[in-house]
Amino acid sequence: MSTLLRHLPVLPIVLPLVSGALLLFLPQGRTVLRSSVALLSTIAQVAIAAYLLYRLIVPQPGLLEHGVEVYVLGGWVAPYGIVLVVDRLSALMLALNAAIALPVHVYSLAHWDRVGVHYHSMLQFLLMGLNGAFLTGDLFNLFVFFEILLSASYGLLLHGSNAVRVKAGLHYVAVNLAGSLIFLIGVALIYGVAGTLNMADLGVQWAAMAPEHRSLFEAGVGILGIAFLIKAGIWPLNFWLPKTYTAASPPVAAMFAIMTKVGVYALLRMGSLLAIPEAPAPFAGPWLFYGTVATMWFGIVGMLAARQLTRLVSFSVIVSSGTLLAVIALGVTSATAPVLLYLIASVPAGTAFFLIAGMTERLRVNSVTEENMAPQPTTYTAFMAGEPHEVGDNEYDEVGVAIPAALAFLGMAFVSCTILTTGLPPLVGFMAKFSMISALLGAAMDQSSLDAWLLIVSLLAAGFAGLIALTKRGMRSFWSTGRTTPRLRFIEAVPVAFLILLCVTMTIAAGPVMNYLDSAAEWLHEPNAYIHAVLPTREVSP
Amino acid sequence: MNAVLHASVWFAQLCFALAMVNAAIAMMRGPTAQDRVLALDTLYINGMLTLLLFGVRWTSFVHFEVAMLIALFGFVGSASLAMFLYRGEVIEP
Amino acid sequence: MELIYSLAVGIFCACGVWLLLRPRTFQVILGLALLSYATNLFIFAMGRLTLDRPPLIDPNVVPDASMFDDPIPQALVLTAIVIGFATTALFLVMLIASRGFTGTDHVDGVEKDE
Amino acid sequence: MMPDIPAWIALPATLLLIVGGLLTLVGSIGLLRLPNFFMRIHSVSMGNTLGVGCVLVASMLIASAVAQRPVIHELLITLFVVFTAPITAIVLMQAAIRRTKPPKQ
Amino acid sequence: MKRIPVLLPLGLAVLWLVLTESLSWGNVALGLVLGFGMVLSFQNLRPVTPRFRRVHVGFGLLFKVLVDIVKSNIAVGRIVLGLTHGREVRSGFLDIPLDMRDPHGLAVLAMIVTATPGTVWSGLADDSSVLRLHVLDLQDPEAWIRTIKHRYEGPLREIFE
Amino acid sequence: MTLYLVLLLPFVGALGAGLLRATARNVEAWLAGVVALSCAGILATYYPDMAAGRVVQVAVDWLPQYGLTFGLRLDGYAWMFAMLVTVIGALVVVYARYYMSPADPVPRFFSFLLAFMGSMLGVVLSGNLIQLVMFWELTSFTSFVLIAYWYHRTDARAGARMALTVTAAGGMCLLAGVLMMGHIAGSYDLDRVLAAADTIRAHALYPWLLTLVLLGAFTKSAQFPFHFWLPRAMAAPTPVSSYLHSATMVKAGVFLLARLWPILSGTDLWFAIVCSAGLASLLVGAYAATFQRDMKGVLAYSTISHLGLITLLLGMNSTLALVAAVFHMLNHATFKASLFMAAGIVDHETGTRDLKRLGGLYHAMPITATLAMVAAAAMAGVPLLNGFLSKEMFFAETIFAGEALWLRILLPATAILAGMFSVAYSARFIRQVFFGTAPGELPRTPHEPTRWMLLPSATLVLLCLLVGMLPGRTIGPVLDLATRAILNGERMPVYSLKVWHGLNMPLLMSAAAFIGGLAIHAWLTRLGHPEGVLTPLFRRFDGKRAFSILQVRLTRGATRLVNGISSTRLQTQLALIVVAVIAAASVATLGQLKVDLMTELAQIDPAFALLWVVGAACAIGAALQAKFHRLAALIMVGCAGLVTSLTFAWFSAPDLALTQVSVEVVTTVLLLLGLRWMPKRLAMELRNRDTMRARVRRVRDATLAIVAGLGMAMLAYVVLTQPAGPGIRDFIVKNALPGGGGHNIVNVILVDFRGFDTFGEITVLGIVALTIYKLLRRFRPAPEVMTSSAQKRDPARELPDPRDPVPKGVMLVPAIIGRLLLPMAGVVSVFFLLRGHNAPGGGFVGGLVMATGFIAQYLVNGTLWVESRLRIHPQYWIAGGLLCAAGAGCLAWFASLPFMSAIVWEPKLPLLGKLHLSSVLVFDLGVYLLVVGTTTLMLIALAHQSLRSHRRPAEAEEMTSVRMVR
Ligand code: NA
Ligand code: NA
Repeated sequence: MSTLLRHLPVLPIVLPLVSGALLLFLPQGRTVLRSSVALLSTIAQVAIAAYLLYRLIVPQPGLLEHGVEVYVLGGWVAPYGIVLVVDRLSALMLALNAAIALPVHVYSLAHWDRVGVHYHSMLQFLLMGLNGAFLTGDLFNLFVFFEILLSASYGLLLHGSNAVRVKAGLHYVAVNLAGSLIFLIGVALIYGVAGTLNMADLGVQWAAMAPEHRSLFEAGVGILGIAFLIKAGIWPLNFWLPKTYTAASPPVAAMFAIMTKVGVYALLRMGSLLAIPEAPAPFAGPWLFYGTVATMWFGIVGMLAARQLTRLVSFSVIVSSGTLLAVIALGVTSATAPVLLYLIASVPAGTAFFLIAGMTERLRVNSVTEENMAPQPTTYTAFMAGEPHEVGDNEYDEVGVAIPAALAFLGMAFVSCTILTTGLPPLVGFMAKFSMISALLGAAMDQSSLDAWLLIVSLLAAGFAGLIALTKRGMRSFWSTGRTTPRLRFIEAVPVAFLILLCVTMTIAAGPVMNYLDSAAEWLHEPNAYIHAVLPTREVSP
Repeated sequence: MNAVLHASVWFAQLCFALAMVNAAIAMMRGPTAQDRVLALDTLYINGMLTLLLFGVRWTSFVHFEVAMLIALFGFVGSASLAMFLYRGEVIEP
Repeated sequence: MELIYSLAVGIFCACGVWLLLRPRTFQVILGLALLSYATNLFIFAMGRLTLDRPPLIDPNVVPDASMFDDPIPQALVLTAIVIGFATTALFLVMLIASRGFTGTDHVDGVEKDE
Repeated sequence: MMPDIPAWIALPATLLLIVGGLLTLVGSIGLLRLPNFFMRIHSVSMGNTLGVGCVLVASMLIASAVAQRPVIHELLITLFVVFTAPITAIVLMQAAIRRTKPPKQ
Repeated sequence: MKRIPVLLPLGLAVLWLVLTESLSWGNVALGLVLGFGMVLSFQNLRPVTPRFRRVHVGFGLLFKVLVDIVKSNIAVGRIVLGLTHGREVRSGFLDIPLDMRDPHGLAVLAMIVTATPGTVWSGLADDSSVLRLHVLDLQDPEAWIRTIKHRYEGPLREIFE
Repeated sequence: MTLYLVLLLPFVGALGAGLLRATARNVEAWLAGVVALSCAGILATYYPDMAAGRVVQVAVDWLPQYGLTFGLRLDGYAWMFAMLVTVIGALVVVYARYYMSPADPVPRFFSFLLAFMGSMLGVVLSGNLIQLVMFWELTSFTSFVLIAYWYHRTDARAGARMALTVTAAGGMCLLAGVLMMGHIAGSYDLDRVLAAADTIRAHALYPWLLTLVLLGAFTKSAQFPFHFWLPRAMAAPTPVSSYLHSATMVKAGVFLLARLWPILSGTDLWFAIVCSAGLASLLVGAYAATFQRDMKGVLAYSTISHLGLITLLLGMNSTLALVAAVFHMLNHATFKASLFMAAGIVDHETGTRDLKRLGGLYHAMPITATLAMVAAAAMAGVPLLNGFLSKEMFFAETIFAGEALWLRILLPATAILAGMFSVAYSARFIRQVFFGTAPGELPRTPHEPTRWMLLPSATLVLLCLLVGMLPGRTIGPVLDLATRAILNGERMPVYSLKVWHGLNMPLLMSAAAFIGGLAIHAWLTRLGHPEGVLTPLFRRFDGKRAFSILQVRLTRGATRLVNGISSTRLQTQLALIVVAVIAAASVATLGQLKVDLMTELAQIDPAFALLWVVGAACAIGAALQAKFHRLAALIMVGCAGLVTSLTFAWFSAPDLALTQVSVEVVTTVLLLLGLRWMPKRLAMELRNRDTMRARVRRVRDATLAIVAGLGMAMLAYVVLTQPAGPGIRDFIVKNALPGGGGHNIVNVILVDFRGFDTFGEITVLGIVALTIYKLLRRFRPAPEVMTSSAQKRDPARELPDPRDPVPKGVMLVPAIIGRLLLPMAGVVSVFFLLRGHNAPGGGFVGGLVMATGFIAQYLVNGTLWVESRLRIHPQYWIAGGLLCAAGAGCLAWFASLPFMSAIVWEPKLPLLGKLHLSSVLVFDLGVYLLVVGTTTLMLIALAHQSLRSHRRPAEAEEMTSVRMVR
């Protein structure tokens, strides 16, 4: 049993892949079977992530005994082979991913998984990519997982393709292809200088690097950083984001809420490992901080300008990315744990919001029909295993049975998400914002750092702008006179409720959650432990 | 004797390179699309010959596979271009 | 050789960037193709340039890193080529679809001036 | 580095390489010199046939000498080239005929 | 019940052996398995299979073609380099009546024509009765027709029909 | 622990109320009333503790790392306020039961009301400042939904939104201020902060934090200039107004000012800001109230004025003023709540609240009138009523507040002036509603409401009277313990709560105010009370208008700004990315790189240089031709790929060359398949080329391109001319054969050392293929493409018939040869697959060769012909490939090795000898299968688009039947 447990770190990657591939074998007609297989896989991922978290919180001999587990793929130890590393941060991200994947998955079972083919496979592949990106300890492997999650996201974005999605998709794909090339150039340059791809080893190499190599290495890191920042949605490289997220179908947009955070995660991880003896120039300079603050303000202004709920939420995703990056870029050590809390609070909120947006769309009478067109008769029968049937010519046709108090539910959910997103009391969003500001105030007041003040003001402004924009939007959605009676399905309501309850739970258990995050932050600020776990024989002397 | 052989390899390689330059000029110049396709075909053949020369130059067998692949499927590119020119689409219904 | 090689990378990159910034989808896809050649060549360059040292082991000789070209960039380039191929295909289909939906091949889906 | 190769192999190989190179070069010059497509397509096939043939034989000779055994897999290249060349040639010719007014006989 | 093809699988086995450069039993067996496997799996895509009658004629034909290739290479080379002693090069199309109908025979003829510089296959009538060639140096149309019909078509018909 | 119940009950009640049926009005009311009274009852049990000056505290850790505890702190002041909240809450519940119409969905009302009560209790009882802010924001939110209760009304929505915006903004400021305070004090715990009062006042940031806290308090208490939201909030149902906008929520601001009084007050800044805000509100409110038409409008502005009075008192830095402030908080709550109820009754019974339309109601509803008159008199400060007492104290304080002469004159003068207006509007309120005659017909015939509706109002009026006449017996102890709690027992001032203090200055001021007020009223009555919300004097300061203009401007400005700082153009986005990359690389390298060009010149191979002449020409040619000569550009890019591939071969990378060539071929076919769907270039675009903007953009792009190219070339050159460090390659080279079991190191890396990368890479391929398929299923080509392609087609040629064994004419020979290629390709592909581990090749190249073989079939035979004879099922190949690769990885688990570890099995077979079977080969087989599947899926799905667009329904049917026969 304990030996089997040792393979747990690789399961979040293998499991979705296998189930995604298996789904390709199942005939398209067997909707129930396909959904069950996919759902089982998602549930299993939740269980695995939860178990890993449990082992981190309650250490036991064996797996994750010392708070970190290194899985040596193919038996080739780092830095020669690829390793997966489960530590507090990656386990947290895994859990976050699973926690939003499950509700999104359930939500899409109502209708969305049938507006195009291969939805479940794509979702599983996306999860595989995300899990892999969080787990891997190798820079090039990170690129590969970025590609997996991106290509799955292309597929999901174009799910139920219509003109809007294709137009947005074109930009999204183009920008991300450029981003991938940049990623490659950065990784290549780093390898060319350091001769290694393992992230921990890069930390070691960087610490001991000869001065004449440093600038090249820094250039590589800088280029790589741009690739991460594109993904994280930093201004002015994020114009694709609102468009894309608005165009995507609701469950897909909901899943996308975590995608920007992968870029943030990568920056956090690399920043942590390269922090000794001092961060490379592109990570250390003030430009990153000002860029991220600009991102926050861009998001703020965008929220105020948005006329559509999904667009508004997209901008709030930008704000949250900007916030995360800004706090990280400011380099206030004590703010790391709060910013992680903000991360785990903002993602479920964003997800729930996109799901709600999908349901409130229905309050307006079917407005999307013009985009829909019956697919032409396909000719794939000759080489496909039977033409998969689609139900989704009209995306909003199967609205389903109304549950009682649908509007009340939607309204409460909307309010909860607003509270979460804007960081209003009393939910966890407030705790995050409060603890961030509290930590920043230390820097602001004791070191009289103007940057910290700027960030505090931006944080408060973001909350306020979000409130103004969201109340306007919410009033228009829920309090307008011309809407139809809302009908929603139980299966769509439960995921939203789940996400909100998750946030409520985090609110109530803020203390224990923060304990975990504190230890994660401490771990991040002490990269030697990570390096030592991955490369048992090496250590970086500051 | 090796020196002579070496020189001839060098000479042949230069010939092929020049032939490639010619083909490239033809490709730039056109004037018709079929001329460009022809130039591409020529480039492929010359590329294959260059690879064969690597085999002679470094007496290694590793470039043979590449040359063989060009011989076997190099035509697919130019043939599909030709098909496109001929009937407006590459693959007919 | 290094100089020519670097210039080659630079020229591919420049042409790729130029095309990438053009307004027509087909230009962009060709730009991406050129850029991915440039990137692949660049990755390959990170292993430095060697002649006649393919990373194939002769079983009769004890291998040593100096006997071979650095195989790791080669492996990375292979992965990059494959992924580049996939994404080119995807982008192509995207631009066809965009053309079908919008009626134009402008990258923004609307006819604009250049 | 090239191991020693006996002269009776090196000499014909040298000749073949030079001839092959020249033939190919001449063929490509035809691409530039000949007035229209229908004529240019002929010159290209010089490199396609005898040029390839010469280099292949040279390569076979040297490879056999180095490996101390007959190396014949270059024949496959000949086979494939001869096999596939007509496809491109035929279709390209048809395209040219359809796209241009052919010159008078 | 279709005829199980033998020649092509064997040919493929030979191809395999040449490729792998090994004559071990295992490799031979593998080659045969592959040859038959490939041919049988894609049999539907080859509704027409060649029937070889007098294979030995082929060797003579091969020799003749090799000689013609060398000759025509020289001829075309001269034209390209302008070494035609001032003679104007007249190129043009030429229709040649054919008696051979076997598609494989026609395919081999196409290979020969293509491999010989100076001639390009430029069309075939729908009933395969007329072959149109483009000839680089069309001095004597009758001579070309004779060459094609007797030097190439005749032996090919002997082999394939 | 019962203290928690006080907070918990309202929220539980809110939840319960929300779940009841819409018609359960009585149950709702009972529930809410019981909750309110229970809370009051529980609080009452704490009176002994309060009287003894004890502070009851309970707390649990919530976010202890950041000093956030969830705790309740009940002292005298909190007790007084909590009682106020619960008792008036209970009265409002009774009132609301009869006020709300049967058509109103009451569950929502009572649920929100209880939630508000809970939030308000939270504010009052918080022992932790952060927790206080949390409940503070909750009151904003609950009040927002209560104001917008009738959300179908525009004014309700707008009013609610304005209230929320202003108070929530204030809340943000308060949070910031409290955080700063907490940071200075080292804790958010109220007691600890109180203890650190001197430090806070001495801190350099005191002005900032004071301003922030005051912003919070002023917005909440509707103090000038943030007062404008309160009149707009009158769109709420009257019970809400009487509860929130008189007794409780608006009091939160002054509550907080008093709560923090020991910490923040005592400085000149405090005096300056708080007094001016209070003074301004006092005057503006009183003045504006005089000119309102709406009964509730009068009350709202009067509330602003009275809150200003309280603020002014708090600002005076005197403990005696503090007592007066606390006293007036109570008094105002009672008479104002009662007046709102009266206004609601009038509205309920007559159908209007318009002072111009009302009149003479005294006869129809004498009890209501009497109650309203008493309450209004209290508001005006008539002796023997509670309002008189606190106003006297106020007048007294104004005289002694300042030391400067101008203050000593200004303050009393203003106080009298405000008092006059207060008398004026009170008089007008009563006179115009209950006396005289109504100018016209009222919407409803007025009569006295049910007794239950009068009861709450009557109770409050009774309290006014009791306090007014027996202050020492009734309110005295409460006031004492509240003030004592605020001041923490120290510095308690000496004061007396007597009705008669003798003929003194304050009494004279009162008299002056009274007489002046009546004079103003008389004068205005003669003028007929000017119309308009505010007199012309105040038009310029109309906060409401400013707010709505601001709102519109904000949205418009934000839209403009966001359009200005972002772009919908892909070109701009990509250009920015390029700029960012150049910048990031420059930041690190500018002036740091040493480029030595001279060392390398000797070793240039002319053939290689020529090769790259070709490569560069093709790249540049493609760049120039891609717009107008797409096919030419495509061919040139293909050539550039070939040159790349040859370069790989040149520098010892046969595997790369192999892969690049095979990918190149497939990509060319792919792009060609797409080219067919592109539109014709138009002459119009040629004209566009030469516009100035286009030219500028081209110059910009060319500059970017050249800089990017140069940068990349330089980076490459610098790395190439530096020696490589040891890195990890030595280990890999040494272990490839012994550990990885292969001679081809690159392949060993691909399937073993870094097999996980390959594993991911094939997944990418599979996903992309499926995406392409997904997308193309819904594809609809532009109509003109279909026609133009039909014209391109040779009109003489017919579509090939799938039944013909061989095509006729031109395609005969290509078809025959092409068909032979497939088995050959199969053999070659297996060759590449099997030998890949030891020589150039591998699953990827093998798969591409096989796929190319399939594509060649389509190329020479046409789609229908091929598919009537062969079904490829690419999807299964993809799935199979993925499972095969994953399975190969999982095999290691059976040997207790990590995923992807190579497992070798070497069985000895008769005849064949020893076999070398390895999981690595299985893995490579997976790659092979997947590549075959993806490549064919992509290309064939694309090819099918032609078929779909050409096919007519009849043909389709025929073709289907053909397929069935096969
Ligand atoms: Na290299
Ligand atoms: Na020929």
